[in-house]
Amino acid sequence: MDLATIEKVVAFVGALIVFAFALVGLRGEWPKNGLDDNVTKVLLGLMAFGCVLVVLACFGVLPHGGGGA
Amino acid sequence: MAVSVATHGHDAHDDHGGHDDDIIYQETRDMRLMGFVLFLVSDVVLFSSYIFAYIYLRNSIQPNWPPIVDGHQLPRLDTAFAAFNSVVLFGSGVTMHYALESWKHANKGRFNLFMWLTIFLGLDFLGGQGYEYAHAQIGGWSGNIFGASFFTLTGMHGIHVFLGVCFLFALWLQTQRGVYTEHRFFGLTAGTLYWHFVDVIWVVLFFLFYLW
Amino acid sequence: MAQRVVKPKTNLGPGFWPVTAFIAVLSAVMVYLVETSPLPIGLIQAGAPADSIDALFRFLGAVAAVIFNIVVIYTIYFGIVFARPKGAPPNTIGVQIHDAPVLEFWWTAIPTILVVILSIYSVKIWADLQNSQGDVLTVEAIGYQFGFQFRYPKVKGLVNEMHLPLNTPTTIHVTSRDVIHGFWIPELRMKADMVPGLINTIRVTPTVPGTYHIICSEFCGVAHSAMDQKMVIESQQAFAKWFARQAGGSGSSGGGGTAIAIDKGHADAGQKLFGQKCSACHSVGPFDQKQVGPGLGKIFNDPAHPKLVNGDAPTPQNVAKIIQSGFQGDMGVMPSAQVNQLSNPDIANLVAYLASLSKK
Amino acid sequence: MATVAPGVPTGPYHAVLDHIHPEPTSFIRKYVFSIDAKVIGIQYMITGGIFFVIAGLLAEIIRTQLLSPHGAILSAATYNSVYSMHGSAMVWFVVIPLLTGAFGNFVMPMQIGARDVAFPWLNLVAFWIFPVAGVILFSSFLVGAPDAGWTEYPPISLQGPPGTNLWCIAVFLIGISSTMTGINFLVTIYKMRAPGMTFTRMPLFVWAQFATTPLLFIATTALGAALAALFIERVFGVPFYDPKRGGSPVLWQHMFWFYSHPAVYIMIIPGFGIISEVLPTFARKPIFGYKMIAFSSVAISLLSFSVWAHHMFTSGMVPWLQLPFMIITMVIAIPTGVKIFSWMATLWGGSINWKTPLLYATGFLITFTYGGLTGFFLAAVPLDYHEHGTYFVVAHFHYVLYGGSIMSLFAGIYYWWPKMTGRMYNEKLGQLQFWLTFIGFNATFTPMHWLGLLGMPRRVATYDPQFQFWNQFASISSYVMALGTVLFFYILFDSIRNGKKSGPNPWGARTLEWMVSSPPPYYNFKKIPAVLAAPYDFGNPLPYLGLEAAPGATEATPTSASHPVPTY
Repeated sequence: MDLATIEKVVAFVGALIVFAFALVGLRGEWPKNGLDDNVTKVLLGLMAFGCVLVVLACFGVLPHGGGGA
Repeated sequence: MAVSVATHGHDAHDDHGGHDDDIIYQETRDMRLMGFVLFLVSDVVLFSSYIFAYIYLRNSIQPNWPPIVDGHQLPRLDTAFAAFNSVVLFGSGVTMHYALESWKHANKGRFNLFMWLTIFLGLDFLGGQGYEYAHAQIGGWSGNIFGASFFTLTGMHGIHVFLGVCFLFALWLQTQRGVYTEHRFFGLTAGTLYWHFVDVIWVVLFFLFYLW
Repeated sequence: MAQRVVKPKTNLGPGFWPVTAFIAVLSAVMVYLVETSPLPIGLIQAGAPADSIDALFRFLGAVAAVIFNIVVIYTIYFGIVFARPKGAPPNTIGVQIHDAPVLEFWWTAIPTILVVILSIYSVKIWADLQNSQGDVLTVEAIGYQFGFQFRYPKVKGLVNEMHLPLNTPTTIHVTSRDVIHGFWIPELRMKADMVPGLINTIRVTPTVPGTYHIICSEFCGVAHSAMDQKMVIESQQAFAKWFARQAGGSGSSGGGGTAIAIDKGHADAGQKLFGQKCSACHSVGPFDQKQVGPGLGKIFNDPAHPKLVNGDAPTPQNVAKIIQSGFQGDMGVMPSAQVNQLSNPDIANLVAYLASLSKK
Repeated sequence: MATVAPGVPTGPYHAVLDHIHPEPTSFIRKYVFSIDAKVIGIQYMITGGIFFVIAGLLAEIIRTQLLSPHGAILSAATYNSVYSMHGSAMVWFVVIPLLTGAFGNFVMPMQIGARDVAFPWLNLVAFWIFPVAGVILFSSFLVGAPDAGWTEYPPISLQGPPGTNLWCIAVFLIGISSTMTGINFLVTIYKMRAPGMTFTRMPLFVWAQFATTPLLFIATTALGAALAALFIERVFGVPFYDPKRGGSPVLWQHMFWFYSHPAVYIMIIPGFGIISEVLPTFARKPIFGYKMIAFSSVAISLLSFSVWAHHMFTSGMVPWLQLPFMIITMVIAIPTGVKIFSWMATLWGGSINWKTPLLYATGFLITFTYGGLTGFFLAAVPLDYHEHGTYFVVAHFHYVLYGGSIMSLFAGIYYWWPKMTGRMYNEKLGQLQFWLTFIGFNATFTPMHWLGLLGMPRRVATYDPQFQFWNQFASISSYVMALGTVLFFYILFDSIRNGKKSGPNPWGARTLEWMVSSPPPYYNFKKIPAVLAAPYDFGNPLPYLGLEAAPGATEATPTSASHPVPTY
């Protein structure tokens, strides 16, 4: 197993954990309505989206064509 | 003349000093919060400008990306490592969120744990960026437009992360010195928002430089 | 409140209708003058886009004149009629009216309609320009500090002047070698920025023969104001002749004319010319007293710099050559005599002046 | 616990005075590093005034140079620096700080019934960046001032003299200052209005400042990014704009105009606000179409973000993209036109008191209409092909920036001068000054329209001799304008020395700043008033409750026992 694979495995597992906790945090935040709470909702949501991107990267869905030329 | 003046509930509070103080705190906190969010908005514009520049420069030399410099095709950046490093940063965002939640629930032990986890993950991310900078074979900062965009944007983000780590550390020191209470912790709110903002900027940069 | 209550005037004032009539008549006269003017902006139309652009100018001019008359004349009229009469108490108030929805609706709706009409008309003319015929002749124009050069099909190298044949739809691709320049022929009403690394295109069809100017309209450096070059629109026969000469000859430089009579130069005339044409970039001190270019005060006998910037020996002939053909090198860029509008006797005078400086 | 009079709500700035910062006593804390928005506003005014004089002198040098087609006094290189500095200084160091920093700070908090802005310390920092940046800007003359115009298009600005770096730093700093001011004002207006002052009861100057704030903290940041990239490219050789190394010069133009077109509205919307205050006061009738004027400011502000590329019709972009930019630019004329008609209608039926501020306001109305109409000629893409980069453009933007912004500044200074100093100015001299400025201005800039149409490009040190007559005409007229400006400073000087006391409300105006003494006391209001209506109903009782001993406010109604609180 080369370094890149290890990195991908760690990233994948980490992304799932972070995604889960981000969603739990988001659910806790959802009923609140202050300005800071609303901004946090948006930012936590985007962070969860970032985890999705990481998962996609781990499976090589993105970038298309596997990089390089 | 019709006098239309709204009357409101909280007008029976002129007896105990503490109550008045609370209202003053609440109003100033709301103003500071709004000001801070507007500051974040203007920072978003700062990043957006450079992101626009990156997309513009990239489109100007389509379809070769990364560009060909002196007849030599530049390699793509290391996506696997970046994915790992991204998870580190996103993770720190989540721990920061839980740190603030712990503070709101007056759980000091958990607050300290999550705070230090956040600072540690932030530093880890910065170390990873250093590693990335040392290994990115894209001609350095001033070599070509790819290097220029990459190092400028991620460098600016890195400075934000570094300032964020300092910010969080200062906040932690303040909590140890008892600056914040269970009900008054605007600094922690601001720090959390700032740290989330830094993370979310990275979502965009990660996509632009590694996944596009 | 007040000791003497002056009732506010609520009508339109005594002269409202006469003033309105005056506005109408004045506007009608102005619209008539603008619309019937053959050359509304006072420049001749030397080719195709000019007439449609002038048509747009007339239309906008007419609309603008009407709006301007209405705003200015009514403002002045209201100002005079509703001025507080002398002796009225200072707290006399005006009509307490906040708005008039019908009026506001109309003065929002009418400008909206006007904007729509103007947009449609502008888009139509814009589309005409985009779809206008070109490509019968394709010329490439290249800006540099400080002049224009041109590449014609089938002509080797670059030529230093632009000739266009009559009634020939022509596409001009413009670009630049160094910084951003502008390519503007006012008589054709056409302009494009010459951006390095980018090719912009304009299409024209010249119809009136003559000599016109190509003017740089984007700031490009110290001699930007001198970047003004002649261009010629001529009959197709004359153009064919000129073109054959370019295609046959070396094509590179427009010079090759008569030799410069160096010994006939006058230092006094040269000094005057130097002040007008050269002193923006050159001092009359020693070489090192550099402004944009080197100092020229000791050009013929400077022990520290025994050679000219291009490596030639400092003879009057060689100096004249640099003035004539310009210079481009690590010292910077100097425009040619053609760009600087220097005739051969001018060059001789300049050389004589420089020689007189070096003798001091 | 401090005592709170009945009927006056509490809150941080609504609290009684000793609850917050006590009035400073030392000179330094009172007048130099003050956190009082009024002092900061006057500091902005003085600093901006100094820069106005310098930049104005540069303008006179430009006009003197153009007396002769060969350039009368300067070499081309120096001339290029002079006009570049004139433009940069006037835009960033005169008009923007004066309209936002000076009037915004002095007038706006009082008009919303607040004691200060939301973040007084931020305000202090924002102000002190301004003179520092100004000194940096002008010190570039020592090392070779920037020479590529205020727009500094690369690649020519990449080759520019070392002073261009200082220019980047200076403009970057003033951008930071603007951003701070924008955030500060937005929070102030949103959160600190007096009880009962709903959005539709705000004075129109406040509306104008409100509409300007997003431009200040959003657009300015984009300029900062562009400037930082230019600086990095010049100093570290990092390629962004240099086409030889893969960069794009047009990228700078996009980033620059994404700021600088909204900046045009930063420079005019507060001016609209001033005009909307002056007109009802001197016509002694309500502003006509309050809501339309207020909302059109916001509409202009939002639309201005999507028109930047109309400065770039000739610089090479996808052709079809020109159309949306042209059409949106023309659409901006609609809210602007609505404003102009509303101002005209405000004069109708008034009891007009022809004082200098009103003269300037009507002068503004005329010249700004003219400048707006020539804007149409530039917005229409085909015509822009002819006019871009010529003296027509120079004439157009001086009509909107001098005829618009500076005229409104003059109007505002004359209008609020008694409030700032407590003294009246010499009315006769003021009117003379208006006519000198108005006539000199029009005679200077009208000929430039013809010059541009006939083929005179801008930014030239020498020009075709056929244009000499109108250039000389413009130059000599500009001296008349300069004479007017000298007279203006004499008037202010004379007023401070000999002016008679003005009292709190010499114009009989009705907005809140006139309800306190002149000059206003520290923290403006002893009690925060409650607001019952929009301020422009002349002849009605003043719509304020709880004003303590409102000086000169003969129409004030007694304090109500009810307890008004903000509705935000």
